[in-house]
Amino acid sequence: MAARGARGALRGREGWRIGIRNWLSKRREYSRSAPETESGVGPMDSVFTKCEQCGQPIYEKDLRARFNVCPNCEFHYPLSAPERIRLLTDTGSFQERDGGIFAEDLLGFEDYRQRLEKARAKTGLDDAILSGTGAIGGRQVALAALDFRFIGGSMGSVVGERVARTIEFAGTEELPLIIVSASGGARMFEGVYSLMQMAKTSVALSRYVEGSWPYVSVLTDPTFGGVTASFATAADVVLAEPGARIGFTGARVIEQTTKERLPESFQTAEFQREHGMVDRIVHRLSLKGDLERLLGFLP
Amino acid sequence: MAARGARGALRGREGWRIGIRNWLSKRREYSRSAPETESGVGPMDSVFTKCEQCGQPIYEKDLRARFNVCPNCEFHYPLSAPERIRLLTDTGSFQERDGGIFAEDLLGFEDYRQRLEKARAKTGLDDAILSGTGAIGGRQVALAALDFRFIGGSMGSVVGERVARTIEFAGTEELPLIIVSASGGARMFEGVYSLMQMAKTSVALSRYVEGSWPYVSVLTDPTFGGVTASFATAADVVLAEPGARIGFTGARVIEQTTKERLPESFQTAEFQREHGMVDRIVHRLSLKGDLERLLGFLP
Amino acid sequence: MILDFERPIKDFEERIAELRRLAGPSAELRGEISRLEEALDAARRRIYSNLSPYQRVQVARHPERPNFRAYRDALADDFYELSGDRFFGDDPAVRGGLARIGDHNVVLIGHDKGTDVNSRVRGNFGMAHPEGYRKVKRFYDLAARFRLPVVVLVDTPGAFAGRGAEERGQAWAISADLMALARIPVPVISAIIGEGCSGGALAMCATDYIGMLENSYLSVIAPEACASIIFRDPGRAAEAAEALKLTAADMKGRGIVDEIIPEPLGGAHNDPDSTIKAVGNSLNRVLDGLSDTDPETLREVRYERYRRIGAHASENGQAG
Amino acid sequence: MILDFERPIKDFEERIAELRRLAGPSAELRGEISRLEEALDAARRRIYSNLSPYQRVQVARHPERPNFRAYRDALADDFYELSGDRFFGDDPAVRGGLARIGDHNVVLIGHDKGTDVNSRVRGNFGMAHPEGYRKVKRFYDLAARFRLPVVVLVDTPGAFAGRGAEERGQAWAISADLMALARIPVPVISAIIGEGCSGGALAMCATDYIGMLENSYLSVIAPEACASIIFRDPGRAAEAAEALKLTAADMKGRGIVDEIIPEPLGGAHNDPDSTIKAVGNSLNRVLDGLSDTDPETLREVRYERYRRIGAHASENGQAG
Ligand SMILES: [Zn+2]
Ligand SMILES: [Zn+2]
Repeated sequence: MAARGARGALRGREGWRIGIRNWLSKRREYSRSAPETESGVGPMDSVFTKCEQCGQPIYEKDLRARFNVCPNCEFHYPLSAPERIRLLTDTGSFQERDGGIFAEDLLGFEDYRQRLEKARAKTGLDDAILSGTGAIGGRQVALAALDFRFIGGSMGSVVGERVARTIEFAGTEELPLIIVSASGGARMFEGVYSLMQMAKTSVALSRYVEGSWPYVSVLTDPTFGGVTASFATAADVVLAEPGARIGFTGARVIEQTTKERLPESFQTAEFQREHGMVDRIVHRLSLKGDLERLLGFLP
Repeated sequence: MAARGARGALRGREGWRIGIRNWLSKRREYSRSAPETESGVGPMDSVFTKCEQCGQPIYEKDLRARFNVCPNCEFHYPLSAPERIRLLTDTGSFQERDGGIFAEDLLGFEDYRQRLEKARAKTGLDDAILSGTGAIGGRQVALAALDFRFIGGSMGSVVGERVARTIEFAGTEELPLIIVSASGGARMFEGVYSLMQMAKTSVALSRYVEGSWPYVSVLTDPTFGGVTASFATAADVVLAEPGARIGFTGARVIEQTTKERLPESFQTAEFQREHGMVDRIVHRLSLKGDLERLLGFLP
Repeated sequence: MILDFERPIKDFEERIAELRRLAGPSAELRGEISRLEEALDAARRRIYSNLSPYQRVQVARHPERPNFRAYRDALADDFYELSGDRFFGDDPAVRGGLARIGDHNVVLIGHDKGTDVNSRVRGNFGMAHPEGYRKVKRFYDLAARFRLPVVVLVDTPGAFAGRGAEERGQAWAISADLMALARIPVPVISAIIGEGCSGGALAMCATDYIGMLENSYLSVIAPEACASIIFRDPGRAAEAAEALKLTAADMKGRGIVDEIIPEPLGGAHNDPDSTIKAVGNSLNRVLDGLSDTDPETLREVRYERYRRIGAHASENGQAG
Repeated sequence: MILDFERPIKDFEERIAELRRLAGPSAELRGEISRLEEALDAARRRIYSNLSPYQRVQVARHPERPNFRAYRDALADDFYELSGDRFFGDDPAVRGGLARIGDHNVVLIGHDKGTDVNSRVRGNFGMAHPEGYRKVKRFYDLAARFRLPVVVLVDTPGAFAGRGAEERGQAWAISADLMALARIPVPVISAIIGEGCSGGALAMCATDYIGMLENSYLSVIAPEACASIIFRDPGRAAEAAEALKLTAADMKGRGIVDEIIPEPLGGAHNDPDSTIKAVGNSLNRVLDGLSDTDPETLREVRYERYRRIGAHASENGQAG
């Protein structure tokens, strides 16, 4: 029951085809249960909230302390890019790079500007990504994290550009590369510019992998469309968070087009691991430790 | 019905697990309908034979003229290595290489020597392979053809050695490489030496493909086991004859071990094309023309 | 099949045909006819020079529009099709093989939308599964190994959205194509001959040169899907097509594609031969131009080309 | 589980145990006991120094024989398992990942026969599907990319013979592994810890160094299958095992493998720890020895090694 309820919610968060309004509205469900972060979500008015997965009450501070993982059922709620970086990097080691790049509304797409302003105000970010360098267990890495709260983590020109710059920086500085994805896919408001970010990040990556430093991709809920179909899956090692929905086209669209009812497990991280697409399912609170272990083996 | 009858026969010719005695007995069915060749099959005692596929009478000379393809139902009967080379190479252009290499019975395996002598006498070949250089539509190539009549075309040390030498010669002389397979798989009588021919041909091939000359593999009925699992499938282009049975383990063994009834089409060339393993099904009488076309595009 | 905006033209044509029947020797009728013919011609020009983006999308999807098979048969002196991904299957939604185009031996690849109901269904209307993209990857590798240029004819409504496609890693397959395209050491050129929709198109057109037929389109998403998502109303597809700036003119203007290949008046389906010829000339010209470029330069230029594209600006105002 | 030829030893052990219960202080009984213990020891030696090839095959298949998991847990300071072929699935019949063995970061791969009914079934008794060989191919490529040596623990009755395996190209997958092994620019070493049967084993042991446990076997075919084919009688498996010359001693004698790793008296299952330790020492020694060899030398030597093997002679008598 709870599962189905959550599934219903998850469905809404699957893939660019389902759309940004949708994600945003869904996102608000989280903001209820999401903790206060440096990243601009306003302070909580309530002291505790109800887990949409297990229905148990959770104290905001507990959820916060566990980086949005339910203490009761271990459900992984979306995590903002700043919190993700706080989770992964050694304290004080992160230095942002490539800030101050902003999307231009070159297509003049209906209310794109307003959406951008809203998202910037809400998240305190320039766009749906935070990137730079940091240390993970003392090992210097280049890393980027996408932020689902910013227009569904959709990949527009800024996301593409900052991902590409992060990859290039990792290559020239001979650093391991870590990218944490959370994205509905392409950013329709930028039309073909959004599509072309798949090519941009791929050319950058194809040069990086000519070197011998590792690229680890972490897929979180949700990762779909143009992000999955470019840099997020072209990694040496692909990790995923439990229960995360991952795929190219969202389940709802597939059900609409093929009239086929899809199983509960469809496109979960566990499903993708079963199908050989993902190396490991890693609990959020183990992720830093896993990355330290992994990097310990690699150049 | 005819199909099932033929299938029964085909079943008997599938893969090393089913065995050599079996192939030999089956082979005799062909020798009835197989034409006289330079390769040592004795003269026909009957003027015509009955097609095991369509049941129609066929004149030996017609069958001979069509390289063992039934004029009535187009069923492809096994073709000896010498006939295969006559089919593919420009008249008078073939020059055998690496003759005079003979199998040694290093394991002292029960009646291996006798089997070898029988096979040599019957086929006039040193072993289950004929290899050398020739011209195909004026284009010089290195080529090898396996001969199913020789202990089921099984890959022993001589087959492995001559395949490896042909590959190496193609590499040093910068020639395209064509290998026509017809084999039940490994030659058990040579034990681990037979197994190791898979590694031998693979190392040779892995060096050849560092160059930029094409390797075309032609799979004929039957091709199984160690041959399919090494050089025969590691080609730039894989062609197969209609109806040829191709796979790793023969259908009969699979039915015995898994107790599952397999479809008629299982492991046919058409099945392998459907499953993405083979590029094209090519009628025997079009094979030379196809190779000429194909080589025309390639370095 | 007649598109709505083609209706007035069809009416004209029918009236002229009718008059012809009546005409006979009568002089003034013949005058009437020629006047109508001029009007028809004017109408054609007016309508086709003012097609809306969504109307162009409809032309791009026109069932009689020449497709991969027509180009292959007309432009390739010989075509030796290869098939299979060597992992799971062969996807008829994309086809490819060795071909001779003009003086060039190439690897020719394209989406196959088919020509009749059977072949359309068999080709899944040009929507490929992972097997298809993995077959394409095999073709890219083959071209690299034998130093053969790659020519791609793009015509797809997008990668297929289905259960099997997701189970077998649709996103992984497309990503692998993009990675292969990025480093392939030979010229890779494409022509968008109809629909160029989503990652399913990009996996086959992120190339060194992109030609685009006048009425074809390139988009991150189908206008209908965009409308139902953004406007919550599939009926507003025309607006979405407008907003997405997906026409050949937009692409050329924004420096995404290199050339607009003009179509005959009335669209490619009104004169397939001249359209195919125009595309052929473009491909041959580009192949001639690129054939001597060394691999490193090709990769370098390709890198810069796709690295550059973006709609963003840095704080200091200069483009990122 | 007790193998037939182990029976007399078991009887001895039981009698000794029984006597111990009766014994108490009595001197002559203690004398009897120690005599029996000597006899037991002698019997052990006699039986285990004269194991027939087929008896060794049975020891190699012993359910309590230490398997991949035991070696992994004992020899790897840390093991980070990776999974998936990126095409179709993840095959639990073969496992692999990043591991630290001694001073070496390596890619560790092995057949997983499992430890109980569930894990044995899940690992399909060590018989891999194409997904498994393609996962292994991914590991080979990963090792090449990061210049990590590869350590393989071989223990398989062969590649799986089944419908799905054939449908997804079992032969193609094995062939791709052999091709990858041939050119991998890092040291690749293997230890045959149990069964090394058919192409399914070779795809993972055509390496720069092959160690082989005393009672493990390497064969082109399982003795039972060989017997039913050649002798038309599966019951003659023992003869087939004899004829196939599949023991570690045969392999060492014929220069196919580099080292016989001795097992404790009674076989590996009688003392897993010392067996695993012995294998570990061998692997570490070999890794130390190869770690500085440059890629070209590795490939050259590997080429010569496998290019050489064969049971044939040229007319002029010299080996081919
Ligand atoms: Zn909960
Ligand atoms: Zn017939």
